[in-house]
This record gives sequence, structure tokens and C-alpha cells, in this order.
Amino acid sequence: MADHAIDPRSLLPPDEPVHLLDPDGTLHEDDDHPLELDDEQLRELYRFMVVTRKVDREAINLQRQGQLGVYASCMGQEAAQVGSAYALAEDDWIFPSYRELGAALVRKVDAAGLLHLYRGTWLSDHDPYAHNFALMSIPIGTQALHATGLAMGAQRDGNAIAVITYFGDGGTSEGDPHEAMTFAGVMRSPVIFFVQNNQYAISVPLEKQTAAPTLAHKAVGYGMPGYRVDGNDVLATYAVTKRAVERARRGEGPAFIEAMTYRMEAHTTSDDPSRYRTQEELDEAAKTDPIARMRNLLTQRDLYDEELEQAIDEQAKETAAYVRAGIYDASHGDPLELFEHVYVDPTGHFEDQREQLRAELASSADGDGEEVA
Amino acid sequence: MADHAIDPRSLLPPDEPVHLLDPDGTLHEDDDHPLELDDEQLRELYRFMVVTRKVDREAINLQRQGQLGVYASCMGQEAAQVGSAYALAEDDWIFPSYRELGAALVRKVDAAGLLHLYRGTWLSDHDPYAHNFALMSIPIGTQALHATGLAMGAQRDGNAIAVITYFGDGGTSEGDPHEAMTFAGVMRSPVIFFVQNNQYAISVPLEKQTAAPTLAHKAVGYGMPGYRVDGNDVLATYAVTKRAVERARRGEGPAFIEAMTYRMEAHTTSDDPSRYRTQEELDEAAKTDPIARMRNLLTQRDLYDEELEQAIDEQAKETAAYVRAGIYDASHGDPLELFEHVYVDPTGHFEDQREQLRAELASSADGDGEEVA
Amino acid sequence: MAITMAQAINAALRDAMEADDRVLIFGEDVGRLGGVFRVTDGLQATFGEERCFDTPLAESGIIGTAIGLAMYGFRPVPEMQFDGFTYPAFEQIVSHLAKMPNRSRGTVKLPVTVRIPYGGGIGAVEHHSESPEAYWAHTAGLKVMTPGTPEDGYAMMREAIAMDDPVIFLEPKRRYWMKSDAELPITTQPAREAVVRREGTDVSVFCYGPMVRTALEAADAAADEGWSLEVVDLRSLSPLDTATMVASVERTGRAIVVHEAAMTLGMGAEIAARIQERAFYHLEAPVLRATGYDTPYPPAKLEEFWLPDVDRILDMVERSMSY
Amino acid sequence: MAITMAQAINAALRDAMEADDRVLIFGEDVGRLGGVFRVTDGLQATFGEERCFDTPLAESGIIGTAIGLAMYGFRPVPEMQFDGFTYPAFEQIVSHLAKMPNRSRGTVKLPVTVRIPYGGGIGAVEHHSESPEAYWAHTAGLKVMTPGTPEDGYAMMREAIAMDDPVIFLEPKRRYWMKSDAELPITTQPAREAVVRREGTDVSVFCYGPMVRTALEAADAAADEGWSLEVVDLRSLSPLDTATMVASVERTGRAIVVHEAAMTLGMGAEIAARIQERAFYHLEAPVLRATGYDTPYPPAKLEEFWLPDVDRILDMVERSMSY
Ligand SMILES: Cc1ncc(C[n+]2csc(CCOP(=O)(O)OP(=O)(O)O)c2C)c(N)n1
Ligand SMILES: Cc1ncc(C[n+]2csc(CCOP(=O)(O)OP(=O)(O)O)c2C)c(N)n1
Ligand SMILES: [Mg+2]
Ligand SMILES: [Mg+2]
Repeated sequence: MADHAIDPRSLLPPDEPVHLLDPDGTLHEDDDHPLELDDEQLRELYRFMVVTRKVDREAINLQRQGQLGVYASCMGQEAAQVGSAYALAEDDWIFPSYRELGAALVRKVDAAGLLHLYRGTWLSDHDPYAHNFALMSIPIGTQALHATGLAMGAQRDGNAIAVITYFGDGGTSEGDPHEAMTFAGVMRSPVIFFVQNNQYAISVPLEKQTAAPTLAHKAVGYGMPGYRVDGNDVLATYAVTKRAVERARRGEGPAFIEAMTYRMEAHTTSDDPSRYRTQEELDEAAKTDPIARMRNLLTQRDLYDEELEQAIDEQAKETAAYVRAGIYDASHGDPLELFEHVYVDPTGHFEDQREQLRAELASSADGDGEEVA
Repeated sequence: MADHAIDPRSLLPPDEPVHLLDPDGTLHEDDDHPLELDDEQLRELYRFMVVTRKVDREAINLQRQGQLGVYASCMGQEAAQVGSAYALAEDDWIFPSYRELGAALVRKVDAAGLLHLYRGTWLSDHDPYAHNFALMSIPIGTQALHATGLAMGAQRDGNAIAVITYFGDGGTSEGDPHEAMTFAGVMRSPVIFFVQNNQYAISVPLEKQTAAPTLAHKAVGYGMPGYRVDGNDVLATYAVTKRAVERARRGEGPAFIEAMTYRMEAHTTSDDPSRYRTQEELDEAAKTDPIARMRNLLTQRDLYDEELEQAIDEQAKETAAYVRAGIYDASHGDPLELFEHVYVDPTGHFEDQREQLRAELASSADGDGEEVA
Repeated sequence: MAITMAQAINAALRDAMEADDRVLIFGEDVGRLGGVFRVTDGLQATFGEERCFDTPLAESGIIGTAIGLAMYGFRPVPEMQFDGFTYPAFEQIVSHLAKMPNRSRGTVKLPVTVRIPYGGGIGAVEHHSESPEAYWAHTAGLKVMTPGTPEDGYAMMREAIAMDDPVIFLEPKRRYWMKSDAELPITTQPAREAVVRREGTDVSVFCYGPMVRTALEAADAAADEGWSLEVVDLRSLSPLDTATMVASVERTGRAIVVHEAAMTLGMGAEIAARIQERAFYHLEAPVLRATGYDTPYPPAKLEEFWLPDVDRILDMVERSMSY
Repeated sequence: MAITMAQAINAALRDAMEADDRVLIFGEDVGRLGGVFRVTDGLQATFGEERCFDTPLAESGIIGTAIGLAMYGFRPVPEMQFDGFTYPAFEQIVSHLAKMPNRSRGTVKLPVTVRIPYGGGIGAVEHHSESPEAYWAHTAGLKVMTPGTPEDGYAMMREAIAMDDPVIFLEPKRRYWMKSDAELPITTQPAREAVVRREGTDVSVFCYGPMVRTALEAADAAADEGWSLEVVDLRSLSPLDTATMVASVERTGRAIVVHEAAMTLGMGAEIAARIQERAFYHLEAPVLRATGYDTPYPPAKLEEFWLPDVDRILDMVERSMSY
């Protein structure tokens, strides 16, 4: 061994991503990645994915109907999100980007609240402390530092939780995740850097994003293990994340997970992906659909029947309906709220400006009868 | 092999840094790192190091005498700088940080001009195009991007040069070098990222800077080879850099070099290193002095005699005297120059302010007889 | 055949690339996709990947490499995808792009034009509607331009790219679809000259970028109330054309500044300070400001209450006239 | 026993850590070294590495993790080593530290105090003498404070750390060695109140941080010329205590703003704009500005020509009096 304390070979990803579940539902057991999931849990994973896809579709519809300003779909990435979030305990924290509907649903975050960001009724509308699920973060990669800071806080508090942060393949190029991984490495903070490698950053394909052999190879540069997993395999994703989470909770430090997946929808509803990818590519990607293969497994194991199908279908519809009800024509609050939360103690700030807005609201209400809400 | 195009194993550094020259002057030939240096060149490498140390010492003296505001010594790092810069051709570019006196001297940059930055007569005072040696850069790591951009320019111009950029172990934590390596990796730009790992970033030791097995392990995350070298071994540094430079010129892309060295002086003349490192540590480091071992080699090979000693000594003294003459009591220029270079076309900017300064200068010249210069 | 501002800027980029093969376009999604607003549409197809290319997702990287490319001799025109995503590049812009030419005593020139779609009013999510112009205009070494018409979109972009100084070129994204019948190529006044878009006698209204049209609409509405507004489009925010502003106030005796950015330390602060310095005896009322509020940019559904509009401008006109 | 401003701030940090074990200090070299200005001297020795620690060299990392620590419940007091090295953290400060509490509708509080030694006059190399206060004061969501005396160094730091809003705490580094005989702990007025440091009748001089002492010296010198200056130390740059400024101008009829930062869009712009807005009929002369020039901060040997000093202030007083 060289003059370094840690064996770099122990940090490098294996040549192939961890994969347990074939598209046809065949399960490959792997001693390194024991599943320890009972039948109910297998069903639950499937259910979360189905509900996610349904709510995701509802959000796209709401956007088409002008009810959301924009929406970033997670279609195709359900296994990556559900599998990883499912590996966490309740007191663990999640720091999402803007695409993590699936993780939010596992966390039982109010999905209608979440979508208010995209509707623009407020900038964000769920209480992060209610489910240890941070606000969605739009500036790419910035949330990786918040996750690391929170993990440093838990360390100082003797609280053995893990923190997971999601970002994309594009996000790995920004300075912030680099700094976050540097901090977490040095401080051995319990953070899982979970990259959904969906092959694109808007229109930019992975090969224009990085020359790294794989994204997981970046981990060695921060002294943390880099794992790679088939991100369309919910069981493999669960198992790999679980291992990283347990390690982190034991005080063994951070880890990096690259989940190989594919964004089936446009980048957001404003995007036109036909400009940069082909139908053939999409058709190819559809073959690795994360939901179908899990259903195949359940079917093989006699865990899937019409009753289950109906129950899940119902739940999916209910959640989607709930989201629709919470979003459709939802009004913004009192415009004066714009001044409410800027400071805890706003003394000296913007009394005049609040007055100006109040007068404008009054005059437009009286004057030309324009509706305020 | 996995689904990645490049074999990651080919990018990882060897367990031990490349080392050719022992402290006692014994040279280990290495087929992977052929030297191809004639006797004159061996002497020249030695000479550059001796002159560097002398001028460095002179700069420290000048600072003690109040002639420089501050100075960042490169003592102990002469081999890393001289060996690497010597591996470049004239049309290659250098993007230094603030500590690269040795590289500047190899490049024949006017050392008095260089030190005007530290005297504060101007912000920088050498023409970067005269020797393809960029301005010194104080914000840590930022110059790595300029180097990458210039290399991208050379690629577009069909100009097969290489670009080297220096930064420190601390610099590897900043976002900018990360982004620079990402760009250079993807674009296969001819940039050598040369890190002088002198063990400290001011007071912060390497183990608080990164958990990476070695800094060179970071390279794999950018799809470029990571080399490690004994940075106090001028021949090994030369050979490793040369290999990277030739590769880059051939269009094979960037490389990362970690040169293991030690900062023998304070961080800058304002620093008090006794607060964070011990005399024992310094004594230990002194044993690996880069200059002594090169003299030992020359002596062994009968390339070192009194004549050479005197000639080098003379040149060192001359250069130091030249620097002293250029710096001592050197005056700043006309204060109105402050408005000269802000814009190429300053139309509409600060006529009034120039007038204000002109009036102030006039009144302090007439009025209380205060000297302007 | 009418063209939009986005098309005018696209044409300017195309013509600049045609005219000078040192001009390079790069940024996130500017290549195959043609930019999220299609402002770089077709440029990669015409000029190839060497001259119009997508970069990794890293804004500091985009500006930092632009600096190196400029040092080599190119004339880079990097894009920041949105106003709110310029901030990761703040250090490269402020510490190097703005300062390196001065640092080098004039030996290094950085003819870089940083394109930034900016401002609100398009119902976007957070960070996509920022008006960061004051950060740049406070930073010595940068020039800051913003067109308020498609014609200026074309002509000022050509001017910016041809200029040897670094330029922050702010494109008012809510006006990308604003149309004009202008024939391209077109030349307008040099960017450093403010332009009186409408003459008036009661109050000078200083505006720029997205607010030029709003100010003109306000002038129409004001005419109905019997007030004559003079609308001055500043065009260059650094340097500011103080002379044209002062001359206007000398005629009208009153001034209002309109911008989307928050009031405190927005451009209105500097303009008010300059006008009271230089036209003190001409002012019949204080310089007033119709601007965004001192709060973060609001969610989309509330932006109409936050952004200055015809009503807010008229309110300030009324206040001004009441002195 | 006299203490310096650096010592007063050090004592404030120590007492804050003593009083509340959620207070954490971190940054580059703040631990064993005690900071390059020794402002954190001894804190690691007393409170241990968990509460006062060195970070990797990455400013965005320092602020970004401070946000996460605050979300967990800590009260972080991160240090930026110098003014010019705050810029890599610009995005974390502007897009998150300033905006996340508002974004979260008040559920997330970020009681972070960002310590930044700032300003020139110490003969430093480039990037070590910047005055970036206008960038922060233009950013809604941040509070910005700067002490002009050792007493305020102590008291305002305690107040900042105790406050639930994010505070940019600008320490005037050229005044670190300024002495006082104050007994600690000390309480001064709340930071949001500007303080009249010297009463006068002819001209109000608004200043803050490093320029408070300079303005007081100018007031002495002005007295010799027969001019009576009222020196107002602003202390908080966001919010600004407009009422105290306006009241002063109502008494004197004249005003000058003094700061090191470049004139254009410096604090002087906002102050001039507000005073002419609110004290229009009281002003006998325009609000004038004695500030740094609109150029990058100069090399050390030229800083005396660039920085506002007693002479530049007196020059503005004379101009103001001549109206
Ligand atoms: C700092 C920053 N720069 C640019 C953007 C604009 N933008 C939004 S999403 C995106 C691509 C992100 O790609 P990736 O990280 O792979 O995540 P994905 O969207 O594929 O989930 C870009 C460039 C942004 N939000 N933040
Ligand atoms: C962006 C930035 N942050 C902080 C500093 C202050 N600073 C100057 S040198 C230094 C340490 C640099 O360490 P390293 O990169 O190892 O280089 P070395 O000085 O050892 O050569 C620091 C923190 C700076 N110059 N720039
Ligand atoms: Mg992606
Ligand atoms: Mg170092």
C-alpha cells in the first residue's frame, strides 16, 4: 500500500451497475445486497411507483390545462426515487432537486402542496420539518451543500441519522456538489449523494457533460465509495441505498450513488425533446421500464392479482384527484403576504412599500373592479 | 470491461509517487519516464532552482525592509516549479497562482515586474503575451478556468500547444478547478492541472482539506489520468510533466499532476506558522530539500565544480540585485493611471471623478506640499 | 415581415459570426436545442460545433473559459441560461472579467459579451425572473447594456460583440416576442446614448429593457389624464448617459425611474442621486421610483402585484405632479 | 485596559458561544490559527473542534453548509476570509440564505451571521480591500450591519448572532486595531438605529464602518474652517434608518455620504435617493458623495489617492455649502 490511509480500490464502483431484477421479473439474489423485504413491502414499492406515475401524469395534464406554469416530470425515474427514498428511516432527511415527486410521495409529503411551486401560488408550500423533506431546489446542485450542513449538524447533535440529496448528471458539473462532497468526505458526514443519471441535462447528453468513466468514479476523489446501480430496478436501488444509509448511520461517512435511468418525458413541459433525441432512443429506453418489471416479479410470486391492481389503481386515482383538487384554480393568498416572510424581524423594512401595494390593491378593487384573487 | 468507454484503471495514479532522484543524488532510471537531458540541461535545472531560492530570499528581505507589502515564498517548492515549467516549450502557456516565482524564472519573466504586485505599485506588471505567462491569480483556483479556456482557443486555432496551470492542495476544494477539469475532460483540451501539494492551505493541513486517497485520484472523475510525483525531485517532476505535455500536444487531452512537496516558509510574510506546525516537522521536511539532492547528482557525475558554483552564485546574485534595484523605493505611476485601463473605450465613464482626483492632486501638491509620489 | 426581439438577437449573433470568425457562442443548451428561448437557434447547424457549442452545466466554468478564450484572441459570446443562474459565475465576472484588463495595465483585452435573459412577467418559477443589473452596474470594468426594442436587440448586440470591453448584455425575456418591421441589418444610436422614445413636457420617465414598453403605455394613459410624459430609454446602464437624463429633467422639472429590480440600490437610486446632484435647481419634485419591492421576486401568481406597471407609474406621476 | 475592535469582536464571539451552545464558528483558518486577523483566536481551544472548526477551502461550501446547519437548529457564524473571497459564495448567499426563509413561508429560519472583514486602507494586495456592501444591501432578505467602533463591534455582533434573520456582518478591517476603554460586555443601541456620533448644524455626514473615524476627523478639521458637521453612523445598511437621516437633514439642510465603495450604486446612491424623496423641501444643496472611484480597487501604493479621506469630505462640504 501507498502512503495513503484508505485503499482507493475499495472506493471504486464495480464494472457493472448493481442489478437484481430483470425486465421479465427474474430476481437475482445478491449476498452483498440482501433485500430483506417482505411481500407487503414488495407490493408497497410497486404501489409507490404506480401512484407516482399517475400523479406525475396528472401534473402534466394540469400544466396542459394551464393550471401549472411548468412541470418537471419524473416519468421513467420512479424506481430510482422510490427505491432510494424507501431505504430511509423516518428521521432521515431528504434534500431534493425539483424532480423528486416519487421521493416525496414515499415521504408522504403533501403532493398538492409540493406542486404549488409549479403553480406559482407560493414559492414552495410544504413544511420541510413535517416529513424531513427539504424544499425543492431549483439552482442546480446547491441543495447538496444544505444536505451536508444538516448532516454536520446531526453529527454534532449525536443524532445518528442519514441525509440523502438528489441531483442530476448535469448537476455533477457544478461547483457546489463538488464542495459538498469535499466537506462530507473530510467530516465523514452521513450524506448520500444520489445522482439520477437520466442521460440528459435538458438537451445536453452525458458525454458532453463529463469524460468520467462513470459518474460514480468521482467518489474516489472525495474519499467516499462510489456505487452504481440500475436505477430502473427498484430493488437494486433500494438495496444499494440501504447499504449506504446504514454505513452512514454507523458513522462510516458519506457515499455516492449513481443510478442509471432515463427521463422518459421532456425536461419540463416547456421543453421540446424532439430537437435532441430520437423516437428510437425513447422506444429503446421504454423497454427498461421500472414499473413493468416489478409487476412481473409480483406476478411471478403470486403477489399480484386483480384486487391489488384495483386497490392500487384506486389509490393512484385518489391521490391524483387530491392533487387536482388542491391545484385546480387554487388561488394565491393575500398579495400583502409578499412582505410577511422576508424577515423574522422586519423592523425598519418596507413599511412604505407595503402601503403602496395596499393602496394599489384598494384602488384596483374599487376603481376598475378588477379582481384581486 | 463495463459500459464505459475508457478503462478507469488507466487513469488512476500508481501507489507511489514517481521518484527518480534520491536525496543523496542517486538516480533511478525509469523507462516510463525517460529523461533525455544532457549535462547542460541538468546544470540548468540546478541553476534555475538556485536562482529561484536566491530571488525568493531577496523578496522576503525586501518585505522585511518594508519594500513589499507581503510576499508568498516558494522555498522548498523549487523543484516542483522548475521541473514542470522546464518541460514546456516556449509557445506553451503557464497560468500561475501567486507563488510561482520558480516557474516565472524558467519562463524568463521579468522578476522585478512580477514582484510589483507584492509591492503594490500596480496590480500586476508583466506582459503575459511576452512569455506566454499569465498574470498571477489571487482568488484561489480561478486561473484553472482561464487556462482551460485558452487551451480551448488553441484547439480551435489548430495550434498544438499545451497549457499548464498551477494551484495548491487547498485549491482542489474550490468549485472552479472542478469545473475546469470537467470542461477540459469533455473537450479533451490540452491542459495540465499541476497541483503543488505543499501539505497546507495557510494553516489547514491536507487531511482537513480532503479525504481523497491522494489528490491525483481526483483525475479519474474527469476522465483524465492522475499522475503523482515526488515534487522535490526536479528530474521526476520534469519527466512526468513532459509526458503529460506531450500527450496533450498530441491531442490526447488533459492530465492532472500532484507534486508532493512542502512549503518551507510561512504561507506569506504575514503568516505565523508556529501556530500550526512544529520545528520537528520542518526539520524533517528539510531533509528532502530539492536543491541539495540535485547538487549531489551533479557532484556524482562530475558536473559540479567550483567554477559552476561561482557562475551560478553570480547569476543568482545578479538576478536578486536586479530585482532589488527594480523594487527598492520604486514609485507608483501617475495616480491618474487609475482611470486609464478600466475600459478600452471609457466614453461616458468617470470624467468627473478623474477631475476630482486631478484637483485633489493639484491641491495637495500646491497646498500642504505633500509629495504625490 | 415582422421579426421578434428574439429573432433580431438571433440575427445579430448570426451576422456577427459571419462577419468575424473569432466570434464563439457557448453555454448550456445553446447548440442543438438552440437555447431555451431559441435565441441561438440554427447557429450550430450553420457554423458548426467548434463555434457554437454546449458546455457542461457550470456557469463559473462558462465565464472562466470565456476569459481564457478571449485571452487567446477569440470574441466569446457566452450565455447564462437565466438571470438567477448567473450567480455561480459572480466571482469570475467580478474578480476577473471586470478587473483583469485593468490589472494587466491594458495588455489583456477581454471582448466578452455575456448574454443574460432577465426580468420577470412570464409566469416562471423562482430564480427565472431576476433583475440583477445593479450588481453589474456597481462593478467597475463592466459595461451593461439592455435593449428595449427589437431594433436595439439587433444593433446593440452587434455593437457589444464588436466592442473590446466586457459587456453584460441583458435581454428582457418578456419582450422576446415583441415585434418590429425593421429591416436587418440595422444600426441605431451607439448604446451609450440614451434615447428619448417619446417627448413630453411634464415628467421625464427613465426606463430600460422590459419597462420601455410599459413606460410608453403609461405615457399613453397619462395623456388621457392630461399629463405629458417624456420617455427616455437608457439602453446602457453602465455607463449611464447622465447628460441626456439631465437635459430631459431640465426641460420637464420632474423625473421618475422605472425598473423591475427591487427599489433599494436599484438603478433608480443612482439615477435619482445623479439627477439631484446635477439638476438640483431644476427639480420641482423629488425623483420618484416605480420599481419592484424590496422582497425576493414573488411566485408567478403574485408577480402582477409586485411588478411596476402602468398604474404604479401613474401613481408616481401623480405624486410628482402634486409637488 | 483598552481593547481593540478585533478583540471586542473576539469577545463577542466567545460570549455568544458561552451563552448558547448552538453557536458554531467555522471557515478557513479560524481554528488553530485563530483567523488571519486573530478574530477567532482561542475559540477552538476553549470550545473544541466541534464548535470552532476549519473547513476546506471553498466559500460556497462554507455558506451552503451554514444553511444546512441552521436548518438543523444551529446558529452558524461562518467567516469569509476576505471581502474579495465572498464572491464564490454569492449564489448561496443571494439565492438561498436571503431567499429560503421567504420561500418556505416562514417555516425555515436561517439565523446565520456571515462575518466578512472588508474595506481597504491596509496596503493589501488585490481582492483584499473590497467594499461589497451594496451587493448585499440590494439583496432582499439579508440584514447588513457594520460597526464603526469597538463597542459596536461587541454589541452588534451579539445582536447579529441572537437575531433570527441572516446577517451579513461587515468588519472594517482597517479599524481592527482601533482602541476603546469600554468594559465588556456592553450594550449599545439596536443596530437598526443610526447614531449621531457628533452633533452639528451645517451639513449631515452619513458614514459607516471604516469611514466613521474618518468622518469624525473631517468634522474636527471642518470646525477649524468654521463648518459644523453632524456625523451620523448608520451601523445598519439594511435596513437603513431613514428616519434618523431625514431628521438630521431637516436640521442641517445639507448632506454628504461617505463610503469606500465605488460611487455608482454605492450606498450613497440609495441614501441620496431617499433623502431627496423625503426631505425634498429641506435640502439647500444636493446630497453629495465622497466615495471611492468607479474603478477597481487600486494597488496598495495608490490607495491613498483612491480612498475618500478628510480632504475629499471637506471638498464636498465646501461644494455643499456653496449652494
Ligand atoms: C445553476 C443553474 N444553472 C442552470 C439551470 C437551468 N437548468 C435547469 S434544469 C437544467 C438541467 C439539469 O440537468 P440534470 O442535473 O441532469 O438534472 P435533470 O433535469 O436531468 O433531472 C438546467 C441547465 C439551473 N436550474 N440552475
Ligand atoms: C477564493 C479565495 N479564498 C480564500 C483566499 C485566501 N487564501 C489565500 S492563499 C490560501 C490558501 C491556499 O492554499 P493552497 O491552495 O494549498 O496553496 P498554497 O498557498 O499552499 O500554495 C487562502 C485560503 C483566496 N486567496 N481566494
Ligand atoms: Mg439529467
Ligand atoms: Mg498548499
